[in-house]
Amino acid sequence: MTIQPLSRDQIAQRVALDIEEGAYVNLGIGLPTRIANFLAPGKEIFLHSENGILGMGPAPEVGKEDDELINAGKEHVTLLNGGCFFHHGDSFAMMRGGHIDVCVLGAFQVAANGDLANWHTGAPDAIPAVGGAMDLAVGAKKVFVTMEHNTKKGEPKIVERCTYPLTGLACVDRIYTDLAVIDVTSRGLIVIEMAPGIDIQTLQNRTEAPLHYNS
Amino acid sequence: MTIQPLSRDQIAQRVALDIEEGAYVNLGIGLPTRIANFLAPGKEIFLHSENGILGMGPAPEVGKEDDELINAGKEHVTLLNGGCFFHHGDSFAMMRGGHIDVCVLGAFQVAANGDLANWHTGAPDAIPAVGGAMDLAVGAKKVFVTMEHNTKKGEPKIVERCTYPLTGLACVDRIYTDLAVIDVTSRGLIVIEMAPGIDIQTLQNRTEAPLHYNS
Amino acid sequence: MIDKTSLSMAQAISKVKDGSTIMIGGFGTAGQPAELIDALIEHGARDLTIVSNNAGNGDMGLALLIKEKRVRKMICSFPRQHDSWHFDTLYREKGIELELVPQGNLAIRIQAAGAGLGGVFTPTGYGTILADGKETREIAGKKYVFELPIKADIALIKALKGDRWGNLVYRKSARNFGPIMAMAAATTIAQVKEIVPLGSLDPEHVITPGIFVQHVTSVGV
Amino acid sequence: MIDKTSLSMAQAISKVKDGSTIMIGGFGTAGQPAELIDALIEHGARDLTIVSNNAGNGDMGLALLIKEKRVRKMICSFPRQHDSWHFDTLYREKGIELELVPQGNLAIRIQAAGAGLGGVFTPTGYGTILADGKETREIAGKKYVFELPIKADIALIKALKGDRWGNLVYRKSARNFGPIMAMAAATTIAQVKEIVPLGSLDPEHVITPGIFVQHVTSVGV
Repeated sequence: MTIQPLSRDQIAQRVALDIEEGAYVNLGIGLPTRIANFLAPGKEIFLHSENGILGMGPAPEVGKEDDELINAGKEHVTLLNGGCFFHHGDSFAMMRGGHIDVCVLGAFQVAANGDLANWHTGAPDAIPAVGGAMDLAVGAKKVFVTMEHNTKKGEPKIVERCTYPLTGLACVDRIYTDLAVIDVTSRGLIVIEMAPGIDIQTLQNRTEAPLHYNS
Repeated sequence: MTIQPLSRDQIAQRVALDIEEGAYVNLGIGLPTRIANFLAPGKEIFLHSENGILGMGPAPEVGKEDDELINAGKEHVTLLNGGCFFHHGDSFAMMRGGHIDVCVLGAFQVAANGDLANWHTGAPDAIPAVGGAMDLAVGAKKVFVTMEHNTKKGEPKIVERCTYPLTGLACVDRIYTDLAVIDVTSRGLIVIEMAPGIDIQTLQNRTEAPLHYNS
Repeated sequence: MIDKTSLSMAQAISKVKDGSTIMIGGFGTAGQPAELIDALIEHGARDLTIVSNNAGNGDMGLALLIKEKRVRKMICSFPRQHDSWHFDTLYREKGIELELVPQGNLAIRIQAAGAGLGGVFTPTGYGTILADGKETREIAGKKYVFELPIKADIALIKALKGDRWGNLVYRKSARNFGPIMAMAAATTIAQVKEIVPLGSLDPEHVITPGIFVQHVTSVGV
Repeated sequence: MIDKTSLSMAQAISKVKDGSTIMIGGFGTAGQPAELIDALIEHGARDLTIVSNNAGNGDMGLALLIKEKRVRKMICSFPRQHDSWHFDTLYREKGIELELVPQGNLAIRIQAAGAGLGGVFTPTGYGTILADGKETREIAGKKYVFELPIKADIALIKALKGDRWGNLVYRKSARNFGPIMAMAAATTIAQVKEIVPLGSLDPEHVITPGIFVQHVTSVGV
């Protein structure tokens, strides 16, 4: 059987399954933003945006965009009935103060101990930009990461130690890639799901850090 | 000529003269609260109350009291057109953060260097209570003190060093008593006004710290 | 469907355990959640640490809780009031511990807890006996005292209206400590005069976003 | 009578001096006080330190100010955007200094300045290169970085409505940094869509009390 890696939408869909009703959730820019599309419509889940929104709704209809109602990725959004606005101080109190239940972030690398690198490649000519990632990494009750399992060059992104500049230390709880879902625990990385067609050895070959399985 | 000490209302009236239009002012409990009665009606002055009011107005008419509209002394007040409400965090940011132009506090003692003691007699059986006095002492741009020049026993309240527990260090700018108005400066205490009938020597006799005069 | 208004006051207050730290909103009686305090008295929890600006008035509410010796420690700025006789008596008998905190330090320490800070340097209280034994530091020519956050297991607050997501608006100077205490407690229980349908609070006017509130309970009109 | 709406935009902006530190509200273009920035460009002040979440978009506003080399230093969290080419070019040429601050530390440092704190211990950034050389401390088992307040000479912010006492309300997610920057600057200039008569803003709905605002200037509808 050939390996059938999850598409980006399938990864988003998979993460959505793990978000419980009533959770306060911050979805990072990029792939994590798509998770909103897969949350069960019957579940009430509160989406937070760092720029001062709680109860964020889906993208507006064409022609109804409001430049003063945008998400952290500066895309147009809507506000649900029951949502509200607040300033940046209160917004980051929510994030830093442990009030957000789940955040989902993209990543360049995650280390076996949960260290996260997702803001800077360290390249000398790169323009650094960090935004709210470090606040979410330290502040959210659970930090989920979504990413491709390997770089375009085939290098592992789940590593022994991050080589890119860190976003936060030992902060990642769960990793969702196109090949697997992996928990970061005090006993190391534990694979809880694999993509169709992949076996343990192949997954390990594509992963720098040692993987474990619950027997 | 006999000494004609200022009444409490006259002291309040005298302080009112020194409050400029547009000033943000916090008036302490007791005598300072009375100053509001003597502010020129034509001057727009913004009264702040630590419990989350800016633009405080006079006492309400009898029968129109609202138990949720009170000042720091828990007396019923009103709100002026243009006033607003906010929480304790923002209220003390105004006080601690240097946004209040003038506060007027009562005092047990003021020292020659501007040290203020106004919250605790230090008596062993006293129930201590500090409220917002220490925040105003460090935070207001100008700290005015109103008090009787001497205690009921005739002891001086303007002293070399405070013997009561301090509220704030070197924080008082001007002292208004029934006998004089005195500036606290880097060159010491400078008398700028005296009550009718009192002379320099008599005022000094009633004051522990040395008094100076601008010649 | 998330409905934070579903528990009765007694059910909500049953989250309090012996030894809990409880923040109680209010400045004097304005904003004091009287019915929630009554439910707390009824509930019976003991050995409590109470964080509140004052230490109770008269014979009711917090004063009664103190009288019944259910409070091990008060953290407050202004315990002494003309009608704080229960606190006064117990304090003189050494039957209650007092941590006296300047009001603005009380506010900022509560805010620090809500915002996830480890501590702050505040100028308030520097050089006074209320800073005795505390770390001090000169920063840019001004003197500061290091203060730790104050967090709570439970906050009991009073608001005017709330909805099933926990959004709250307040009334006049009864707002006082409510919004910042809601942010600093693991579980915030708000008593409101009126529970309103979701969406009836203007999103621009919500003072406490629902994320900071776990239970909303109505005291009727 | 106090009328904070009496100055023209150019008169208000004339308070900016060469070398000033200026906070500019906005998250991307939402809440960015575009007309005030235009007035600042017109004004001609140089050698500025700008505190703002981003470093300008496209060829206008803050991006233009940067292009004209009027900004000595940017303090921001997210300079790199798809259209931040003027900042990017100047940064690569070492023509502009950058202090990169995690967004929540930017917020809390601004809040610390507004609230008169000497500094705070924040968990954000601990163990990262953005905390290099900074004091750290373990408090109650968690690691924190010491951060100093950021204050400004001037804040330029955008609100929806304002009155002659400086009270402001905002609109949707354009609120963002406005309220906290207003608190942290010696002089805050707010551009509003509409100046409204005193008393027409509900005292429960005012987001920025007038005490934090020195000038309100209308940009019309």
